[in-house]
Amino acid sequence: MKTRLLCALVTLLLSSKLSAAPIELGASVQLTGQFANTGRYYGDAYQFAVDKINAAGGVKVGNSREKLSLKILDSQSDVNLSVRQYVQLVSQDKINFLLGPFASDFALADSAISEKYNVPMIQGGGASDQIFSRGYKFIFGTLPPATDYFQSTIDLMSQLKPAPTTVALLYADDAFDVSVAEGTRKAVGKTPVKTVLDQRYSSKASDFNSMLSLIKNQNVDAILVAGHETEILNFIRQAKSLNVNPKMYSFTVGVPSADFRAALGSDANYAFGMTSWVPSPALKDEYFVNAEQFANEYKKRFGYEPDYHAASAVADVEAFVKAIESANSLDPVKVRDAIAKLDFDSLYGRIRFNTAGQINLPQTVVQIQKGKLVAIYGPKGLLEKPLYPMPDWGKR
Amino acid sequence: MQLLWQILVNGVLLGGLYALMALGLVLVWGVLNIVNLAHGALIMLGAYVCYYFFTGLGWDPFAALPVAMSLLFCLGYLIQRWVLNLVIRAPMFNSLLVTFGLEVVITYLAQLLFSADFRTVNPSYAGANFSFFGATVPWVRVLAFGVALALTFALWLFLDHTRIGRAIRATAQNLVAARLYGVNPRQLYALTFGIGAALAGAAGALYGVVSQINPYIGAGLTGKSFAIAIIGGLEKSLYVLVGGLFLGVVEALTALYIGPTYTDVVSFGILVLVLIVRPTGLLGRTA
Amino acid sequence: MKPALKFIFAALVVGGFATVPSWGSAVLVQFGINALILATLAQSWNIIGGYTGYPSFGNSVFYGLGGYGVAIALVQYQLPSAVGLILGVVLAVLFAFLLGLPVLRLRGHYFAIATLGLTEVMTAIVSNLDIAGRNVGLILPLAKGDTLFLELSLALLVVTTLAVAWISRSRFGFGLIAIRENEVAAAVMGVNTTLYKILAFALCAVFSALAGGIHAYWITYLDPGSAFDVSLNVRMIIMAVFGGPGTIFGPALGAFALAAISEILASKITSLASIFFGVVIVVAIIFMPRGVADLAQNFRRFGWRYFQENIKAHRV
Amino acid sequence: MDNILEVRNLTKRFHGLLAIDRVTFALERNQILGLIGPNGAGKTTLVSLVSGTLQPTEGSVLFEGKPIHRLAGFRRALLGIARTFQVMRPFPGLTVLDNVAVGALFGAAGSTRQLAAAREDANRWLHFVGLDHRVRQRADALGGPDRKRLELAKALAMRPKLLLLDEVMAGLNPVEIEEVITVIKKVRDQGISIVVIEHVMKAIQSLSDRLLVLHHGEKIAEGKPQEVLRNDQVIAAYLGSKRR
Repeated sequence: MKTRLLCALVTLLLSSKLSAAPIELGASVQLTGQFANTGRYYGDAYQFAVDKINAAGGVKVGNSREKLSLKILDSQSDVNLSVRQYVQLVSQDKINFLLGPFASDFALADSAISEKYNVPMIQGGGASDQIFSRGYKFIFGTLPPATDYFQSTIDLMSQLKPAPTTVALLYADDAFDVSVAEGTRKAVGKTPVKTVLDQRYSSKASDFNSMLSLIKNQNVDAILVAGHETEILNFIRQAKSLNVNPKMYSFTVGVPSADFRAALGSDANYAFGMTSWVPSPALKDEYFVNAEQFANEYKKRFGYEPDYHAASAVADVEAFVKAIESANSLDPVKVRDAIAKLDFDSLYGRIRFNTAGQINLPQTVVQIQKGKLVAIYGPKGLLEKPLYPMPDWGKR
Repeated sequence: MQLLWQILVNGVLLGGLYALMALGLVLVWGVLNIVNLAHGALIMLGAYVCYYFFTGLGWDPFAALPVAMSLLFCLGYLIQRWVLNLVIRAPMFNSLLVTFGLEVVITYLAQLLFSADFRTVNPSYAGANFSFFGATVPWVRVLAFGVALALTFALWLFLDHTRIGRAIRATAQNLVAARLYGVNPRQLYALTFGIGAALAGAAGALYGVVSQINPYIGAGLTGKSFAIAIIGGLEKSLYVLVGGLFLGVVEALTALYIGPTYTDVVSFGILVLVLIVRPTGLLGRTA
Repeated sequence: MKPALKFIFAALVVGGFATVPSWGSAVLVQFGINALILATLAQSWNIIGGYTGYPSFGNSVFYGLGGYGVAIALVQYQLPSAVGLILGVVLAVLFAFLLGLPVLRLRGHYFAIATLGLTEVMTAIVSNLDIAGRNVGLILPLAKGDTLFLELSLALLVVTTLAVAWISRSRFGFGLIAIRENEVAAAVMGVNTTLYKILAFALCAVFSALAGGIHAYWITYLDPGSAFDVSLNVRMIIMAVFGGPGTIFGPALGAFALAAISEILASKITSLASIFFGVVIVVAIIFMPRGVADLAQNFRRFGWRYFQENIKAHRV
Repeated sequence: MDNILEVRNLTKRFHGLLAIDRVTFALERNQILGLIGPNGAGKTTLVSLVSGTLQPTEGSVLFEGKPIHRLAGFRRALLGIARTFQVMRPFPGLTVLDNVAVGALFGAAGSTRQLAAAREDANRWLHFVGLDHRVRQRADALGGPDRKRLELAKALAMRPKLLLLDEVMAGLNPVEIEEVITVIKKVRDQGISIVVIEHVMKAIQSLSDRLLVLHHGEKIAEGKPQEVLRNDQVIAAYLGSKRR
């Protein structure tokens, strides 16, 4: 017993002396556990970006070009373990550049570590406003603010004919979705549309029959749902089985991701969603040429399509490269200052952090039409004709 | 009124599935005195079996249900025979901890094998529904409800009217009673756990038809099954049905009238209350 | 080992831990804090589960209330953290008294499930409480300086272990053990079983709440899911059972061993860590159901046959 | 007359089943009362009602003149009532010594005791019942006769004024029975009043000052042993059931 304990301690001590790579990035990501489905985008995209950048020669610091290396730990979807792993990355592995986890609540907890150790963290997985409202200096985020997620959808609604007059807002009770709901509530308030249902639900929910029956009973025109992919899958299937037929519904997550469409098949059609990123050739990138090419290569390598999570993750890695090159130093505080001043175009979009540390990208409204993801409405207005109102379930 | 009627119908249909989810747990708990924390994980496996037969071979999910049951029966038999039988006479929380370990292993193996992708079993008729006195009733839910009812009834028949069934019931009173029926207890326990697992498999197959599945749904389903088991009581398989229906209706009403964030407060609150007031379940005899 | 030797060894371990910040890496300090808190939790579970024989799944409620005491005091009222710790303890003890009274009348699996249900109810209630930040949780002010947390959690473990040591050789403890061994007989012999059980429950509430408070302040983030984590409660039980329930040092040893194993698994083989952990649990319970403490006592006598004997004793 | 125990109209129902039906009796201080009756007559139930393991449906129990039938079991133990169990209930995981020490720590003797003093006390009682050679063993390692002795030692260590013995001689051989009878007599000589449930007629005859016969929950006879055993109703009750 004692010897086993000693062995463990010795291992812990020794392993702190082993690492020595030129520029090491580190992340604790949910590779297993209940967030693994989205967590894998981060694990895969970080690795992809690092490989690509190394293939292009690496990072220029001073007169030499240094290779990147990446250490990814699996947090098993446990927040507390995630926090401890970031401490391990910083203090044991001496990693000075941290990439973030998925999801706002993880980013909230983990950003305390980057702040504590004065090491910059760029994360593309947490959009909740709370992450950036604490005055922390070392946390940067490449997802647009949660409060803005439904803004473009609400803009689109006013242009639809006949425009929806009533809306139901449903949101899960986690940090991200509560932020989304706050912003949406405000945005809807500025329009003539009436909110007839504003309902928070538990993140563990799997049964939406009661809420759907209520919605059906009130004959709501538009349903806006801020939740997780699991809940949204159930929501749509149960809407079908209860024959709930609003004129439109839109979801914060799921719609842009391929396995969502695969899971629902033709039932996914007509669902609106949003993405801060579409794999368009117009988004140029130093390492991946453009977003479309990135998407193709990504799919080839990992066997599934990337969505904005993956693109955001790539941008995080690139942001570190650009910041290190412009700081011309590996000192974490200097790099942190360089990150704050960054302004470059990536396959994900323009990366420029505001004073709070977050970037702002417009959300493009997307819709699934005949199994394909179609961009409908962007900052420049209508891109494609939306299928509206949705046909009744019985008439598809 | 219309809305209330619809909610009640929803609740009853959900309750049928709930009952089937808890049925296997109740059997194993009542007979072997094992609180199986891996029960939800077995339900999850049943859902995946159904999913792969549906997407891979194009089987109808209801046709895949017996396959899920047989496979889960075999798994359950092996688990009891080679793992749980080794701790069955140890203090009660030892077997509890072993099932917890099994839950962890099954869940994470499932992620390795099936990936964390969200899956659904979505047959063409999944959305078909009919109107019943003004309430919209989905056909799949009715079918699932019917299967749940049939299996509950079948289990009751089996336990009451076959020799093996009676041996199993006798074992619930006294672990060695199996010998009186000329059955090797090792095999009888394994058989019992196997049946419990098969019922979990059936519940899983139906669950996939009405809900999304992923490797992590197990823990939540175990909790739900506990609530149903306790509310109905461990005495008779038919009581489980009452527990399931009760919980289904109460949850549906809570979501509507109190708020969907309160369903867990209510369902687990009822669980605790029932335990305190009537530990033998709502319908069970008083101690 | 002789009792005196055990205490000397324990004193050495305590001394070792206390000086970790001066010679160990930050990771070791962090591992130390984590392991010490887990050991405290396993040790306080030992009071109700190991000594009294009530397999509680409600200890994570105490832990969570302790955390929320600190978080609410710090975030909502800007009170000092010490006040928060006290608030957490008061909440947890209240809970132990109010709900212990009805729930401790149940036995065995029923008690386990009832406390499990209470944990779920508390999670759901706190997810709806504004003052606790609902399901979003509370973000605590950043606390620098892990040394303080290490010393605090070490002190807490020492106090908890001393309490357990006192229990094992006091009239109170004999009452608890009698309840565990046969509650009806204990009552007939003059043990006020209701009072004793509630006191034991309240005692583990005190220590678990303090552990929860320290942990929340250290990790600086608290939400209902991680505060009232049922799997943490399962881990307390596993650690106590692994080490030897109803012994003075067993649960703490079990906690250190399992914390080290899972930490190493999590950082070395990452994605397979959980599977291995599950296998370790199953194998450990089957082969050494009475824990490491019992193994240490009897292995010399039985040798490898020890494992065989255990299986023989418990299989059909 | 100095009665240590008075039972008046005591009744106990289980789900409508009448287990004890309006039983009344009294026990004088420093006497031994034998409680006999065929199987299922309600003897153990009666003892449980007095010791507080069960609560009566109706009627009263007075101990030293004070009503105790609403008190919890442990409070009656503190007042000075101790019992043994027919189905023995040792603390299986504890040593024989500590089993008895629990009695010395609690019971009427306890409340101020230290563990060391209690163990010393326990040693003496184990010697008294003739178990001193097994003090270090776990209780579940004991055989039947030794378990009976342990039950007795546990009860005695509580320093009771009233001792309720539920079949402490069942399963013992004649030599062992003689030993136990001697012990019980010694206990009575220390000023302890005793109620004995026993099937071994010889033993109960030689022990008891008075006998009380229960049948189907009712008292059918009470009095001096020789008189009671000649009572027709008693003989009928015993012959009616298959036991001698």
